[in-house]
Amino acid sequence: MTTSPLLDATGVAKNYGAVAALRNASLSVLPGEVHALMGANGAGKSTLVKILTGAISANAGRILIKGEARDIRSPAAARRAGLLPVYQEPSLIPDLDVLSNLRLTGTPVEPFRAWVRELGIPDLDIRDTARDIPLAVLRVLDLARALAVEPDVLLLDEMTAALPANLAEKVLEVVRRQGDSGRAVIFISHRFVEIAALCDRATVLRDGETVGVVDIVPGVEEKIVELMLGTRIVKTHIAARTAEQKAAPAPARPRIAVRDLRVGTKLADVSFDLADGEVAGVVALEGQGQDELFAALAGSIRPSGGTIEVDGQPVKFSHPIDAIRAGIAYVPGDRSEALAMQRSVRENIALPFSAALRNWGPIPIRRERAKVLSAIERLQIDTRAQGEVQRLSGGNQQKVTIARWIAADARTILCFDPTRGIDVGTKQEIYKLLRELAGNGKSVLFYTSELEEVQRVCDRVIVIFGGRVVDIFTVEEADEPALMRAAYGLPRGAEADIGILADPSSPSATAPEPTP
Amino acid sequence: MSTSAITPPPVPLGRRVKRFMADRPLVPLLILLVVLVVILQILRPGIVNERWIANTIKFAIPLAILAGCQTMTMLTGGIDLSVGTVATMSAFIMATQIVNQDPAVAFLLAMMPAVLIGLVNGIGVGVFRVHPLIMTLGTSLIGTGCLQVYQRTVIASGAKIPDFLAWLGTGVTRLPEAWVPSEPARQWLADTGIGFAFPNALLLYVPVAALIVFTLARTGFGRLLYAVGDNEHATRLSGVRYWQVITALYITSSVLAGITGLLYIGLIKAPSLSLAEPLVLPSVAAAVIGGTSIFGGRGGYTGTVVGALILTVLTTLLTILQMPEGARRMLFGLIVLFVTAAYLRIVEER
Amino acid sequence: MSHLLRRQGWVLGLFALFVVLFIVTRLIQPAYGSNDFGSLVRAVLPYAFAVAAQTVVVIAGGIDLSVAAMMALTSVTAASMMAGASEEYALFVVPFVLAMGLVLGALNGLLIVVTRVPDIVVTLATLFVLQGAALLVLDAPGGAAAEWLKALISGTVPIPGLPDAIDAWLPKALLVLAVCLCIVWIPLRRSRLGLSIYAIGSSELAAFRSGVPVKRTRIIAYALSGLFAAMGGLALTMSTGIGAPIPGPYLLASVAAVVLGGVALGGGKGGLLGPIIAVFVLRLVRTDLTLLAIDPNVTAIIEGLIMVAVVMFGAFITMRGRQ
Amino acid sequence: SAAGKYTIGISNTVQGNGWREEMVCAMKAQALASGEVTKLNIAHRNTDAAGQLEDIRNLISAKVDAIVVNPADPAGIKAGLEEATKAGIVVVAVDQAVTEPSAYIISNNQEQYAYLGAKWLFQQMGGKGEVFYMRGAAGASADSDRDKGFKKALAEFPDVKVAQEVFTGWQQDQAKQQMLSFLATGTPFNGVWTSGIDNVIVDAMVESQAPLVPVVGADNAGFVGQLSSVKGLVGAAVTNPGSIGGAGVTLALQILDGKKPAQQTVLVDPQLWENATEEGKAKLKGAADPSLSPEWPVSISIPDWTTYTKEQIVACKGPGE
Ligand SMILES: Nc1ncnc2c1ncn2[C@@H]1O[C@H](COP(=O)(O)OP(=O)(O)OP(=O)(O)O)[C@@H](O)[C@H]1O
Ligand SMILES: Nc1ncnc2c1ncn2[C@@H]1O[C@H](COP(=O)(O)OP(=O)(O)OP(=O)(O)O)[C@@H](O)[C@H]1O
Ligand SMILES: [Mg+2]
Ligand SMILES: [Mg+2]
Repeated sequence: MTTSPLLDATGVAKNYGAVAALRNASLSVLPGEVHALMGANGAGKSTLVKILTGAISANAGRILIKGEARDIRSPAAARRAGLLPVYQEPSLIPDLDVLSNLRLTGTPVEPFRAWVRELGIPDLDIRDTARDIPLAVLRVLDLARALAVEPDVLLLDEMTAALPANLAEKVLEVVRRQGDSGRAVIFISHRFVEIAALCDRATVLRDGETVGVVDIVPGVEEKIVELMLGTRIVKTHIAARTAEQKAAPAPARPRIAVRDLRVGTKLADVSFDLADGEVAGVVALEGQGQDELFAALAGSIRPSGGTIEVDGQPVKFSHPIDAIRAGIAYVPGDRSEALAMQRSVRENIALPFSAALRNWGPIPIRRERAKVLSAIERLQIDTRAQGEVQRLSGGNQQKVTIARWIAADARTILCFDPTRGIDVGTKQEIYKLLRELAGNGKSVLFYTSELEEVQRVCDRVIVIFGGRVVDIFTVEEADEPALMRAAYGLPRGAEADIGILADPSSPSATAPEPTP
Repeated sequence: MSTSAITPPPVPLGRRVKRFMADRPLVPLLILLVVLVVILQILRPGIVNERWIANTIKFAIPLAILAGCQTMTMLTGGIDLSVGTVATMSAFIMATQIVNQDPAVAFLLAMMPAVLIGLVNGIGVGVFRVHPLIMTLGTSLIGTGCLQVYQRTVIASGAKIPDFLAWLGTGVTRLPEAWVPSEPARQWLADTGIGFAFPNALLLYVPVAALIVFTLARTGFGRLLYAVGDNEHATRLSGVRYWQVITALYITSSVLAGITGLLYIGLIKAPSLSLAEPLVLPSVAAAVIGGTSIFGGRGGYTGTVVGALILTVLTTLLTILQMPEGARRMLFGLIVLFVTAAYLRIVEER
Repeated sequence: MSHLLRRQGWVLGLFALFVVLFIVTRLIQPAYGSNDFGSLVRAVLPYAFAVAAQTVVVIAGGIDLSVAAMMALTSVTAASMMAGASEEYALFVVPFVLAMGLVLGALNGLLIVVTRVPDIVVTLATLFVLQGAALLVLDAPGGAAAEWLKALISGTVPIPGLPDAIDAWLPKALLVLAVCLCIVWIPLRRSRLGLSIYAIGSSELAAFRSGVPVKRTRIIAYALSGLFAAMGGLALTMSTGIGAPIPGPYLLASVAAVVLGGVALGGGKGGLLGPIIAVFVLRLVRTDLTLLAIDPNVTAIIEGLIMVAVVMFGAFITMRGRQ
Repeated sequence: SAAGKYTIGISNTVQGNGWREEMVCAMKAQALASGEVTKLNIAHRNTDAAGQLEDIRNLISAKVDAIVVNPADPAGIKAGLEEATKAGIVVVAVDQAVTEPSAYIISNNQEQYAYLGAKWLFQQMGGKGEVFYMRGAAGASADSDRDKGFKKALAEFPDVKVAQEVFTGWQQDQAKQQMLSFLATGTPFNGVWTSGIDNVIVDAMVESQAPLVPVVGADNAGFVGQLSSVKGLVGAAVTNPGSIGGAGVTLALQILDGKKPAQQTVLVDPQLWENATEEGKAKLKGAADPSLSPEWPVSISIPDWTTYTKEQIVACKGPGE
């Protein structure tokens, strides 16, 4: 190719203490292209974006912008160099209104307004405080703010993950046009459909290293997956579950019966059962109400309608302790929500033991140690750095959040994406553990963002879309295409295309409520 | 998952020392304490004797208990500025009620405002989520006002320091010499002037300190304090009710402050309406110097104890120095800042 | 309109409270008039500057315990410089003292940024340092103030064409207060810098990612706090004509008024107007207590109760709002 | 008694200190005893000169007939006092002088207070030796006035040296700790001059079994008691009556009734009660009052100036209460 790259990064490395988030990443982006940055969870995509945009500094590496070596030390420097990111987390200042946020970053207002309209939000009031704006809209505003300054390189980190289909579609359109007008876009997404529809090339990261750059042509998906997973390509037809592991026939009375559960506008009329000895999967795109479902079952939020029955008794949870007393434990997806990072592994695992007022006295050290050790052993937690949980690796941290409830012997565990950002080996251990729990007569509700996990772990799969249960599959029926279609709200068996072309008039596709 | 074949380069001594100290945060503090004492001894040869040590301990104890209140509240990310008022109230009430009341009744009356203020603080912070700084400041204002109204009703009856409190606060007990096994050892101890006497206040303080250390390290309540300060959300998900922990915490803190007041009145022997107020800011400083994070989740009581000793010795040191009062205060501020900054540097180096 | 209500609801509520209190004052003392209002404003002056100093750093997500000590130092510096000096010399003293506040404030910020010691501890240490420095400047109350400085806050603003009856309600002190605060605050509020101060208080990470130079902004916030505190120090010297090295009760009052004024102690929220009105309310409460000849020992209880009750009320409202 | 005809305003800027509490009680008791006062309007809190200006102006707004003020600073409240006089209000400053010429002053002579005590102390020390000089709060005007008196006495005794000078901040705990630290240094000293934080100093010497040296303090009940009861203690209490507040009220009432004093300033000179002579001991015995709070000065009345009884000042009730 004759055109010189707009952005050329090579040999980028970044360590967080003992963790190497990036080892040797490179990325080269040409003018006018939409370049996908792909990789499994934790491969280092976000880290690379943060380095390129000056949000963190790299330990090693060279970055050329338009052929010139630049040392980008701050987000402000990146802006001046023409690099603008939309991070995975919203970066508007929560307590400022939108207008002030624009002024803070020196973004021109009129182009911003134009972009916001173009991106499918016609009635934004720019005097609204960022804190009061729904997440999906915030992401779009972030994008519009970036677009308004016409950057040379736009870096979008999982921009579409939290968007309803209609907004996502608008975003894709806009991004495509950016490429056409000669600017470059770095686009991170886990959705192949989007990549296929949008991108020219893709750089694939694995364990912090660039393992390949491919042109996007029909059928390249297999290759990308191969690159992403590397030798660990255990992906396929596992049948990790043998027949014996499958649950016994459902007992007469369900452990938990959810009927017509409603939570605000997020969840409507959700009904399902969870039986003892069963792992029930929950599959949904981002933000379809699964968070609220789990939070309601865990006693974190109060449902606005419907009933939850535990062992046939109706329950009303006003605090997580009520759920815990009913034997229901919740493992949130975000480890930092569940762990006291500066405390030891032992204290974290033993935390629920001290929760109740009557257990505030002296700790029965021996008994506690025995319980904690057996949980640690069961999950094979690496205890070399057990003094502070924050020194553990991500996978081990995740194990601690689960070990807590193994030690507390909870009868039902609600696992929200427990394998997010952890490696294949640990994932296998967690799958095994969940199956074992089911084998011991416990029940598990398991939300996952990786469809293939469903086959390995679940007995049944509940698919949620737009706050409603759209389908419940048995594990045999739950192949990825079927799940994917259901997750997009398409009826079973229909042959519609998924992704960008999903029906905009479907329930979730309504625009976010206009803000007052 | 490959093991690195390169053997790590030898760690330079400076780093090793730093790491050693980082893993034992008490060591640098103790070193500092010793350094201060040595400086004092150099400035005034002979000052470091039995009597001085006993006095230093006597004055460090009330500070250390109040700093214990701060340590516990700071572990949860709070602060308790009402301890000075609470201590003063219980001291003043004790000294005035003892004139006409049975000692037990006077004691109960003296502890009542402590419990009450602790409860109000706890509810304000734990239930209404008022910022601890404002909450405790407000209750301490109210407490001071109530005390002033109260004192007018008791001027006529006068005040008295109960003998027991005076004994506890100021008394020194000599250990029987027979306890020292050999004559030469006795002689040596007598020559160097150490070891035969200890302040009676230790009889109260050692159990209290042990209780605080034990509570923080080995009880469910202590665990929860750390956990709540580290990540409130996580504790909620583990079934902890925040308001219970916080209310219990502020009541505990207030009760400890009340007990400090009783001890302090025994030490000072002059009831006044601002008796323990001057201890409030130093108690915060002692906890911070002792390595407790003001943002919660990290720290412990042993460091605080050394912090209180450091501040007490520092006060003496500055009193001894012949320099204008202004320069003395400046030096105090600078030393506190320097010590905290250096200590943070050392401890964060891991 | 609804925007205004939602955003400034607290401030409007406070203002309403002030008006009610004012009416109550007139009921207690029917003769309460423009002169007395002038007295109120003059009493408010040092508090208002202390509160402004505190507000800036609290909005930036910090706290400044050295406000009162800074006022004492700047006040004694000004008073000792003006003692025995000519009237014109004061023209030099005023900017000098203001610059001094600015620099010392910046030093506060610098220490926080460099040592990474929590702000509450750093400013506690500088509280002692500044207090000590004040004692070195003057070891007892003393010094003097230029006559024109003293005159600057007494009397009313003669506005030609305005009837005296209205004019009387425009004390010079109010004008001085408004001018000093507005000169700094309004341009600040409208500038990128002002937004940056809100931004670092609201979310340091988001601010950093939005390209805000976090450290520099923090230092500037403390420098502004120092500047306001220096104005407070000057106000003390102007009203008393001397400098006193022992800090007055401005630290706790400033924190209380900041919270009453609707500025969250976590940072990022609120403005300057609320805390200033809160100061007026608190001072007027004191006036009323004096007019009513309430037992002076009860006044401390009342002031504490007001503080706790209002803050709890605020917390209660936000809790209700969240549900 | 008669219903009274005057409203008197009172402004004081130190709260929670025994001396000042006595002063306020003396004002109330005298107002009650005089029968001429309908209402007292008391502004009594911890604040500075600017805060006192606020209080004085509030009292002007309250239309009182007279203001009795214990000034936070002699010069700092000039403007407020001037306004008060202009508004036709009689202004009386007690305890310390003020610079406002229109104000009447009835005051304890702080310089004389220090001079008297220090001179006696140096004589006791035989005109030579080392003195431990325990001052009040750094930066307070009363403290610097007393310092002048102390230095004046010191100049008269060239062989007396200051072993150590400390600021107690008028705080009991701090003073005691300073005394104990000083004792521990083993520095030889022959006398202690304290700025009124006295009984804790004697306590400290007794507790640490240090040889008792002469101590000069104020006439606080606690210290006066010690002077008669502590064996081997030689010392003197210099009077600094808090009842000066009552005298201030009396003066204000006299002026309101048209009986202006000959001079603008009335100085109440301190007396010295020592226990070195039999005569002194008798005086002390007469003054000692164990029923009073140890922080209260025992001189609860000033002859010719106050008319209340002990019960009245201890009850601490003003007119209408
Ligand atoms: N602040 C941090 N401290 C420690 N480790 C970190 C930190 N940030 C990221 N990491 C680690 O670095 C690795 C790369 O993270 P990164 O967020 O770049 O992954 P990603 O490719 O964006 O993953 P995802 O698809 O889940 O967003 C992960 O293993 C993560 O745990
Ligand atoms: N700061 C530290 N201090 C001490 N030990 C540490 C520290 N960081 C990591 N370790 C130890 O090294 C081990 C490996 O950590 P690392 O973060 O590299 O794991 P990882 O390969 O990323 O695993 P995962 O995929 O689970 O995140 C940890 O389990 C821990 O015991
Ligand atoms: Mg990412
Ligand atoms: Mg890892």
